[in-house]
Amino acid sequence: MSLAAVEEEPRHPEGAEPDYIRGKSGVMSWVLTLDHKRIALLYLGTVTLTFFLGGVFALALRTELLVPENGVMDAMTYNRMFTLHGVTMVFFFMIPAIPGVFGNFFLPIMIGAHDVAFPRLNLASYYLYLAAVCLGLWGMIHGGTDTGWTFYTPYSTTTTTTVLPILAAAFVNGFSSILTGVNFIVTIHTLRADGMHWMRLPLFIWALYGTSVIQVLATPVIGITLALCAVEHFLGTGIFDPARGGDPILFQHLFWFYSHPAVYIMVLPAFGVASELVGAFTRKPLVGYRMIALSTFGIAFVGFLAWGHHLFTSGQSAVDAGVFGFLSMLIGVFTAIKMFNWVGSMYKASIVMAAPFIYTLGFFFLTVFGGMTGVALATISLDVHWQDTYFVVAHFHFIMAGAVVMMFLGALHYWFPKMFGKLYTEGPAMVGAVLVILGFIGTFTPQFFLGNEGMPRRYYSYPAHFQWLHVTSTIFAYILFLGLLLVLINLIVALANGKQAPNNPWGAPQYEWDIPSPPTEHNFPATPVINRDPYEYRGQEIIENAN
Amino acid sequence: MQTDATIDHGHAEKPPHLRFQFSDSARQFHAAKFGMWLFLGQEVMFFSALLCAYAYYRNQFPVAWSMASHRINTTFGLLETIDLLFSSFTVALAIHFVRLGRRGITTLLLFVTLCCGLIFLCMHSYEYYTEWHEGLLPGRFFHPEAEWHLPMESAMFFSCYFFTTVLHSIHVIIGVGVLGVIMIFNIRGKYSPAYYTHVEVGGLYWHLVDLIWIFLFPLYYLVA
Amino acid sequence: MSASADSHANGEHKHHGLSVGGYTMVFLFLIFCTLLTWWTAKQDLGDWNLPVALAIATTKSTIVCLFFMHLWGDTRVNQFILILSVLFVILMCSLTIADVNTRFPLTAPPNSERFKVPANGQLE
Amino acid sequence: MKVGVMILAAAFYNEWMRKLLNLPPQASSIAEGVDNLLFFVIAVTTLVSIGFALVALVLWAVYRNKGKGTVGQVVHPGIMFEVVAISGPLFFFLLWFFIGFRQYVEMESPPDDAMEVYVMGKKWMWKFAYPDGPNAVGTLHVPVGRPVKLLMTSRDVIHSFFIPAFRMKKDIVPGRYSELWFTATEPGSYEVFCAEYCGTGHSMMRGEVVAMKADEFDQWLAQQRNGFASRQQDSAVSTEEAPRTEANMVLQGQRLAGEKGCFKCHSVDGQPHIGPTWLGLYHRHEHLSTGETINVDEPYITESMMDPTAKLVAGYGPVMPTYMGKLTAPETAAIVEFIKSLRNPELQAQPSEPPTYEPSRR
Repeated sequence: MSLAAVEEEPRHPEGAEPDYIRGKSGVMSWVLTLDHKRIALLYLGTVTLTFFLGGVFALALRTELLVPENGVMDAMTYNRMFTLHGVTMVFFFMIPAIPGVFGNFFLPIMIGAHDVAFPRLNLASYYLYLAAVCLGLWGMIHGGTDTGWTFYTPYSTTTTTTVLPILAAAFVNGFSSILTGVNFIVTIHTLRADGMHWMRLPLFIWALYGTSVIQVLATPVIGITLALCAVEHFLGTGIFDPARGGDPILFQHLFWFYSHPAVYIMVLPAFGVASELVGAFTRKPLVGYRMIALSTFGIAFVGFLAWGHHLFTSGQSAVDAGVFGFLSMLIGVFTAIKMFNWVGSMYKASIVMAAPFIYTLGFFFLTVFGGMTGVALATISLDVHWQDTYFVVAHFHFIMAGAVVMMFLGALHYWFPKMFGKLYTEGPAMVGAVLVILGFIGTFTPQFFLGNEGMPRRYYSYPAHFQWLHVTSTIFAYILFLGLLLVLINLIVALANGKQAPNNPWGAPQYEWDIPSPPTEHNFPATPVINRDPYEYRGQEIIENAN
Repeated sequence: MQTDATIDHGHAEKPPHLRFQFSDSARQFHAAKFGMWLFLGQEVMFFSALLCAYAYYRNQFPVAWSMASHRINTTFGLLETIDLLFSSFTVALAIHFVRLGRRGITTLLLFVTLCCGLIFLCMHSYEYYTEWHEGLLPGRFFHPEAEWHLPMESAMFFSCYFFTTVLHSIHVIIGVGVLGVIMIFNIRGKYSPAYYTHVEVGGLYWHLVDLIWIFLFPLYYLVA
Repeated sequence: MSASADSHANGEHKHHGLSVGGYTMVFLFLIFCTLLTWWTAKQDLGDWNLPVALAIATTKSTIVCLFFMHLWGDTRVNQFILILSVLFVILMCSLTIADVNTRFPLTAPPNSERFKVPANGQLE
Repeated sequence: MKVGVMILAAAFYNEWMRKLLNLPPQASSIAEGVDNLLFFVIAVTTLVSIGFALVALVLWAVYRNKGKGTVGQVVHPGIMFEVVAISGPLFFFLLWFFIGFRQYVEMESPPDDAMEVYVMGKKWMWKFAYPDGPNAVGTLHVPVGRPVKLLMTSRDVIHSFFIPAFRMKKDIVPGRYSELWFTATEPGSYEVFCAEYCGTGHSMMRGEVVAMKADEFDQWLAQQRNGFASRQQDSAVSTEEAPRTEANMVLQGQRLAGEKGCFKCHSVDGQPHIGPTWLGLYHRHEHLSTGETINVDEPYITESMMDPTAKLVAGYGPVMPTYMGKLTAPETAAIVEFIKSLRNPELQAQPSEPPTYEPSRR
């Protein structure tokens, strides 16, 4: 991968392999494709759809909460709506979003491979994911369920709503997630190009690695738990039913054994993208590469041991609460290491301002505040007050939704030229980014105050003294939605009319910018050799973006 | 990316089973095996939720656990264990012989393994059948004989028992299917000492099925 | 496991298998262990029944992993996966049980070991 | 020492911070301590996150890209940078953990002399019962200055009893008991929410805690006790689930069973007599003479009193006379309750039954 070689030879001679989009045509070439890049685009389409769907649910919820009682829907509809919002966003958007789209697209390219290790398995995981989405949609059309995305027993085993398809959807989605994880880990281990040592892996790859480990080891637990829940529903096995000797608390343990690490399944890829963006836009090597990489595994490991902090108010003993509370604190430290290194990387940098970097700045704020309120929530005595209030809602929207959405959009803008070979228009993209960030902060900051005051989550109606904060939150939710629409329109316009992108429009140092935009079907004409570190700046010309 | 033909190794004499993304067979073999190990790690976690439920309730209701365990057939459990161990043994030998390129004996060993799997399934079905007659199926089918004086919590035991063993049996069925396909491939001469990835990986999966049963046997059949 | 994988460059796999006799010995040992666990279960060892049964099961499974599954001499990472997943199983079970066992006694289910049956049974 | 100084300083700003952060009044003994920690945690959180954002913005403004081809300077921060990045957060997080843990231990340790109130959550209401009689729906009266311990259980699904002004919350699990204690410090009326999602009426599952001065409370309680007998007929306050009434019904059932001659044929000690023993009868699986198996539940017990030969338990003759017309409905119910109370401890205990419970003394 020496630069000299790149500039001397024409990289893309006439008659060479065509790019992956134009290489083949026809519907079948897409639905049965084994090309990781095309699978990534399939994911992108589906994920955008589910994001939109979850967003519509969210807006409906916010609209209902404008008034204390009896707004636009009844209580049952509201309860179904927040369940579907949660299920859609968590299982169908946030978990597959970044690994499914950008992981699939860039993981092989970044390590110098022609594809993932098991391309057919990769397609299978996409179809499992699609099947899960379809099952979920089918369940929603048949009334949806009202259990909350946490499916707490015994409510979920006694509800009369159609909970089974939704449980099945989460179960199937779990398999998609596991197979993707297996595929990624094997790819990273076995398909790294010559010269790609472990300490040359881009940080995005490290993040995906950590994510995949969690996916493989935690997801089966939720699979079996939800299966038990479903079996209980129609056989009455009673494992979680106190009337038959079971214990609902066991469900919570098993559920959070997955769902707490699942938070890191969602945010670790976002952290990985943040590292890439900081690396590209500061135009200097990242500070603390090793620390960022290692802290990923700190988060992944300790993340497994902190699930009990979701059960502080369930009657947990002080002993167990102490253990879980203590372990929860350590995760915050690992996240803090990353944060210090990212912001530290901006020192004496030469920062290029573009939409992706605006998202990164938003991500910094949301992650620090969201993460530290997480530590606050893990402080046991404070959790007693905040548990199950809007404070929790606001916290996890900041850290989970905030980090993922910021970095999903950041990554989409950043890699857009590479993925589609088109340049987007920077002006509207920046306006969109600012709107999204402000909308996001504005939507959820009032919810912290609501939680302080004691407003419980999942409330359809509420005492009137909470109203002004709800109204504020709703107004900003609409601004957020407008921002997202602007982003969407801008990218669609770019897709249709964007200028042809050069290979490296950002002048970024990472490996993936060396190959043509869009890449050819097999990424590289031959297996490449890597001879430099991932963020080693080589003095590329910045080719100015359009406008 | 640098395009350097000298490091473009292995493409000249590329064997037919080698996929384009791999540079050599060894690495491809390794990837398949590694992937299977990851999948097995996943399987261990899959069963762990049930194990956790088991431990959770056994810890709370030791008496019910012991009484309920006496109602399932230990002799059958023992025979099933030996059956599965033997099938593991034959699979291990099958891999041994496929490495030596002895197709006939490999097929035979795979066939014996398949039979063991089927015998296991038959024995287990018979167990379920008797338990069904005794009213020991969990949930709403749980109607044990009154004179057994089974505590109500023993329902938890049978819930755990059925869920775990049914899940295990599903794995056996999948394993039988996988080994069956591999056996047919082997008869058709797909494998050679140079390429036997499927046999190795399928064998790993089958061993895991055995591995899980090694724990289920004392945990469910031999509660003192 | 290195990226260059140069140790495997010639397409040669390292075989870690035993001989037929070795496999047979392993199999016979496993059968012996099975009968042993069956026999010990019939003895009254008090609280030791479960640990003994688990110890034998662990021995058996370790042997299956090492020899039948060729983990002996396999790559570190394959060994690591198994150890990691078993570690998480242990952590999951122990922390969960630690929770129920340290709770306020009345949070235990009424028939369980920990639920204290009151002396007078009245709500005074 | 440092903690002490910190708490002192925070106390000075207590009211101001509470208003700023939109917290409800501090009406319990632990609320102020919790709030002080909360202010500390939130203040640090806010300062740090805004600090990070500002530093990032300033760095961006200072180190903007100055034109094509310019690159940043390679900076290798010393080991001190990483040490600070690790130990700084760790210090604060552990400090919070230890303070929070100590407060939690306090929250989990009710004093021995706490007054006990039984709380039952069900879809979608709160029921409160005092040990010696009175009970109420939706409103919990407590004395100011005396510790109160709530013993709580649920009838159906998980609920969570949440009093924001007391900074207190505890999940209520069906089939289990949970306890929560507090000492109210300010007279007044405070909101109670159900904080664990429990269905359509979740958001309406609210209640109120009325904290009264101790002497007023004693007066109120005495009044309630006097009025208790008459209030039992009051249909507005359903007493069916109240523990005390239950106990009464059991006693009533025992008396009736003696009067009506049930014990001539049915034992309560497990010995089979002319009829099946009542010990552990409820929810036993009985084999009928027809060969079927039946789960002995309320309908079956009632039916067996009214039409004894309809479903005979195998091994017993059709000798029992019908009690149709000889028992009133409440009497039948009382006897059923008595039979239900004769549960073998080995056998099932319905989770939602009122507590057979002894206050735990620690």
